[in-house]
Amino acid sequence: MTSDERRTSAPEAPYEIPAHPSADDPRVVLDRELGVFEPVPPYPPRTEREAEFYTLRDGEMLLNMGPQHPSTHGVLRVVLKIRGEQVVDLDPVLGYLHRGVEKLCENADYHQTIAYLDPLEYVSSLFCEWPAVMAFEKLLDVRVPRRAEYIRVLTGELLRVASHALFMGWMALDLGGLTPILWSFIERDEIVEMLASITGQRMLFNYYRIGGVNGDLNHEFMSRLGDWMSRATAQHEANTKLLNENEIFVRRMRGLGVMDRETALRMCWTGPNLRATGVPFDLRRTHPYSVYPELEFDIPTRSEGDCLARYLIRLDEVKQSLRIIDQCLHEMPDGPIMAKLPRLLRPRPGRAFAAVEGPRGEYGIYAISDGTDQPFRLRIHDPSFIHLQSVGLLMPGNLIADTMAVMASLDPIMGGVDK
Amino acid sequence: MTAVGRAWRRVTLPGKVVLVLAALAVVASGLLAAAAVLFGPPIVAFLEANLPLVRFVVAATAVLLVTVPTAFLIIYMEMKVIALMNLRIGPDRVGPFGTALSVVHGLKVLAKEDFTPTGADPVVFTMAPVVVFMATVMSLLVMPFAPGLFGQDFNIALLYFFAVGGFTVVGLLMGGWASFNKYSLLGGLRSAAQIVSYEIPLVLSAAGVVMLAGTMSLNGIVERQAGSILDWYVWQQPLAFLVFFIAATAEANRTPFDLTEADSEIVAGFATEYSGMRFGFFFFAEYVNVFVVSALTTTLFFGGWNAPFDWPWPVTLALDPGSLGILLLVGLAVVPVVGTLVFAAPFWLARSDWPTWQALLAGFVVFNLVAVAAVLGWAFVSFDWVVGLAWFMAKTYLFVFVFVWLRATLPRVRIDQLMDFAWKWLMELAFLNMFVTAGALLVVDQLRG
Amino acid sequence: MDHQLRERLAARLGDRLLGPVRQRHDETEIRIGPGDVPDVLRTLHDEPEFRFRILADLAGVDTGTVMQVVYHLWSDATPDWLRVIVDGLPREDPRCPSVTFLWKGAEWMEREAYDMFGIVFEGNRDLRRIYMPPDYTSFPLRKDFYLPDDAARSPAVGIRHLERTHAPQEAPGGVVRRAKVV
Amino acid sequence: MTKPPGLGIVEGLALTLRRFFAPKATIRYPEVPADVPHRFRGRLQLLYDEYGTLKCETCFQCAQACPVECIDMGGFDTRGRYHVHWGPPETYAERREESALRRSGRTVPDPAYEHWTPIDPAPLEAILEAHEYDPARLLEILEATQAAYGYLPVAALRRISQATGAWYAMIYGTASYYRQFRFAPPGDSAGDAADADSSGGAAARRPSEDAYLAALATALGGRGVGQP
Repeated sequence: MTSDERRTSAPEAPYEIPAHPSADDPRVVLDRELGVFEPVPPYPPRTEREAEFYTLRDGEMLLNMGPQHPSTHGVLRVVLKIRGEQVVDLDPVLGYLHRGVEKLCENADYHQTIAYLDPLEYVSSLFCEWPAVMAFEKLLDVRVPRRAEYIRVLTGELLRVASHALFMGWMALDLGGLTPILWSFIERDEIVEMLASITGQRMLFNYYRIGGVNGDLNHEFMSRLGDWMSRATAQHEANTKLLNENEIFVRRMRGLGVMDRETALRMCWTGPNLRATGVPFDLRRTHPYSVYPELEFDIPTRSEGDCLARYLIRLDEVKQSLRIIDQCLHEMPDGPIMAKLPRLLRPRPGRAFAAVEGPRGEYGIYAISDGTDQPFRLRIHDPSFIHLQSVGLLMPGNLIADTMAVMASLDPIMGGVDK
Repeated sequence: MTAVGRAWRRVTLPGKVVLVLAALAVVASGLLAAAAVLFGPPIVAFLEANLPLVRFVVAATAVLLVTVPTAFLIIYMEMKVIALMNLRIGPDRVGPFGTALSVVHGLKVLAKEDFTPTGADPVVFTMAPVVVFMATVMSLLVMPFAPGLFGQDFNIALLYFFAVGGFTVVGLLMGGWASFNKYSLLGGLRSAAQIVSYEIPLVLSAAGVVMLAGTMSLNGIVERQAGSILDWYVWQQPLAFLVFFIAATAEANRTPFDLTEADSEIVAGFATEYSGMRFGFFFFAEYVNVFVVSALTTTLFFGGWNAPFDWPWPVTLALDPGSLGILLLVGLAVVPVVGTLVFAAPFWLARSDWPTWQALLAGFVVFNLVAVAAVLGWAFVSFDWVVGLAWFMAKTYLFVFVFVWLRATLPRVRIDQLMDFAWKWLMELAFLNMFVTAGALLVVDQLRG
Repeated sequence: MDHQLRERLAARLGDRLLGPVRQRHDETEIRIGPGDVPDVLRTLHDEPEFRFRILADLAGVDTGTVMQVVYHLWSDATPDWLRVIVDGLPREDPRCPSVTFLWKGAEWMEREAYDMFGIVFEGNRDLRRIYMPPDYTSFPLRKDFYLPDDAARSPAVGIRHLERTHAPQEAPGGVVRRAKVV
Repeated sequence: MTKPPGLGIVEGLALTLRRFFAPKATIRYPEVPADVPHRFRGRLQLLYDEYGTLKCETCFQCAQACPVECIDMGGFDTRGRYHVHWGPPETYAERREESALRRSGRTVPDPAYEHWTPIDPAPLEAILEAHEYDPARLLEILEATQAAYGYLPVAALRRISQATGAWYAMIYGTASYYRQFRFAPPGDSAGDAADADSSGGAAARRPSEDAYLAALATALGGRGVGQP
């Protein structure tokens, strides 16, 4: 009986689930006497690194942190090898949020793809749409109207402010501070409501279109934006004053998880994390896209490379983003917001890569077209994935509590890590 | 089937229970009355002969009973204050301004499943919350709430306080060990290290106060601070107060020293595997501990039940209800009716759209409020312990507020910084304070001759 | 388009390039064989005329006929992205040298490419599955792994088709989408 | 210029104390309606026309486009013969009761599978092979299938959808659009598209209904519903 016959003729026997999976499943290691779950994998180690990690020396123990842990920023599981309170080594285990977006995008047409990319980076979802539409525009040889570019920059920078505000709150929450996260959410909520008045959604905007944006600026958005701009700087500084000079906070963050410039480049870091080590790499300047060459802003850098630098540099970036928003509002040209495009997009066969500078680093999309209306391959490059990898490098020798601080300072979003 | 039987069958199950209980209560009270009549004099004689025992039993019961509303109040306060500082509203649905929310939380905890994880040591696992709770409650026993209102007055009350308070760490360690969970173990060990470290500066900073007062009885310490606000020990021992307050924060496992249950690091520390009422005990103990620590701070440094200025008490109102005789009964019958009518009149006149019963209801409510306020005011000026209790509670809840405020503001310290701080700073400061105090006392004694 | 870069690449790498250097928009594309990966990338990374210090992306590609590994590099010496395509890995046994000796951060990206395409990166110290469970046997982003995306296509309604169809040999041969790209 | 130690903490405390009295950001939702932007499109609703009938034609366009496959829709086709369904039924079925059965170790009855009569797959496989499983040649495949079986069995349609990768709803739509296709054996008058509405009675019933009626008849002791 071939598999094809089976599909058309008769149903198979139902899938059998053992009565007591925890006891009988060979994948779960049970100490019979105690009934303990051990995080050690039940199969022989596949690589040398795995064998080394799961071999315990004297005085060491494995601590399974996640996937349901209050401060792993989603469903991340980190196996910590600890000696007392000290972390000897760690092994992040991913895949709890893996949805196979790349495969889904290969089965969706070019417009639908954007909706799939949104929930990858649920904190700053416009930055996942942006490289995708840029890559598709390259495939289609489309010129985006200038007004649309300005709107993209405006919304993108707004969302960058929101994302950094939320980062502050998370950072504090992972260090045990309860208040900043709520203040951050208030700040983010204002921005998100503002964006909802032009995009129609609060979280997964699905706003950028191939060749432009979905909707034009409207009165509601402008009034909300003006209202917010008038007090954004003061509000932001008031919020940051709670932690910036707090001795407990600063003493915990300074000198923790130090990354030097050369290693950061070798770890493929980008974004604020790389700039905190002293490399002024910002795609908005180093590989200019959209209308950023016409705008005036600085690239803040810091040389320490520790968690405090990674925290403070984001605060500096917020100020630069506010500058950019101001300029966008003043220089916003009139005109169309969408290029003229057919409904059904069939780009010529070819390849395109586009990357933008998001709040966490470089978001890249590599798209291959085979001439049909669906992308043949869509590769998503997410900075959270890259940065999370370095936790294993930064952590050894520090304490358990520092795991949270280091991980929060790298600012990973699990939706992006797990794709 | 008799009429009684038919009636009985119609009653619902709760109704049957109430009826049975009511009958039992009648029978029991009759038996008690009979016993009092028959054996009254010997029982009274026995109780009189063992008055300290009676006092202890009553005090212990009272303290146990008092912890529950205290914990509820502090939990509500924590929810509300942190919410307000977070720019939220906080609890506002259950009860007026959400005040009943913590009670509902308590009921929820009671109703939850109470399980023991596989691999845990059931006996130790069950005992741990009891030990923690009892240690906290027992330390309340020596607290002087007001003049004459305390459980026991030892001459070594402060020592007893620290000794019993130190039991907490045993309970936390038991819970951490018996839970059979790595997070719990880490939490238990952290609590052991932390509490043992911070006990030392705590005791050493209190030593200065003991030297000044010359007694370890908490009542005695409070009485030495009688007078005005300038007589409180905080002015003579500011450093000791600072050290004491910081160490007490750590002792009560409060932010920024709440490492034992650091939720962003080790999930919930020793309480990870606890649920239901066992968790509830831990929770109660934590909040009662906050109260205890605040109360001790008040007692040692802020004059306990002493008023901050020279309060003209006791003010004796020449009011003896007994002298009214039968008029008292008449007054009790008449005053509520008259009061309700008097207070209802303005509503009835001003609000012509209200029906009369509504105005009467409003009048009744207002009358009750006024009556309660009047009785409390009378008690306040007539009994010195009511005044003392009011001042004591005001000061204590001020410190509770400070604890909550700290929690809303500060992030958590790291375990090595915590230890550094205890051993490298607080200990030295406490010793310094002790030596300076001792030296100053010697000098003063010399000067006085 | 940086024409100068094209000349420099052609001059320096010469015979190791498979085909000409292509350019479109702000991208320059070269193709090399799997054997030349360490050499070429080390040249691009180290030599002062290239200075491609930043690895912007590492992707696996299944064209339906061959496997490819695609690197995107950034340098301050050129305004272009450089795309290095390692072409012609056989679909049965794709193997490619690892670049973790240059960019340690490529480790997880290579793990991902292994997980999704089965491309074995020789020299990667930790080449495990990263997203899929360790007992998973197929490679989801390959073109012969088809997506059971609708009920009508499911083998038997009511049975967990997701667990039955993931093995690539079970997929019907007709649905492999082959690339018209080269 | 460094600040004295502890001043940062004091500043933070002052800030929280000020915010303690500041106006609050919470919206008391059920009492105070949320301020929803004019363009907000987070609301799903089906539209009705001016006569009050549902505008939805069960065309499955929305279900096809739904990226997270949350739209699950089913209904009878315009002639009221076949139940057309879109959505991951295995997922939903599992959520309903089958998983409970599986967990308890009992066999799972599979009513979803009884919707169509089994066919001999060999001729269909030959047809699909001859047409290279190409969804673009769907019409030819359908014609050949009709020639082989005499009509278009549902099992064949499902198999075509599965093998070619074309959506079932699309195949069904194609087949129902062209007049030459029939969905029931030639003898069955219900399958004839021309007089579908005039036919009725037992012949119009689906096979599963027949089975049900037969079972019912047995249960009633020989006298079934609709049978003399």
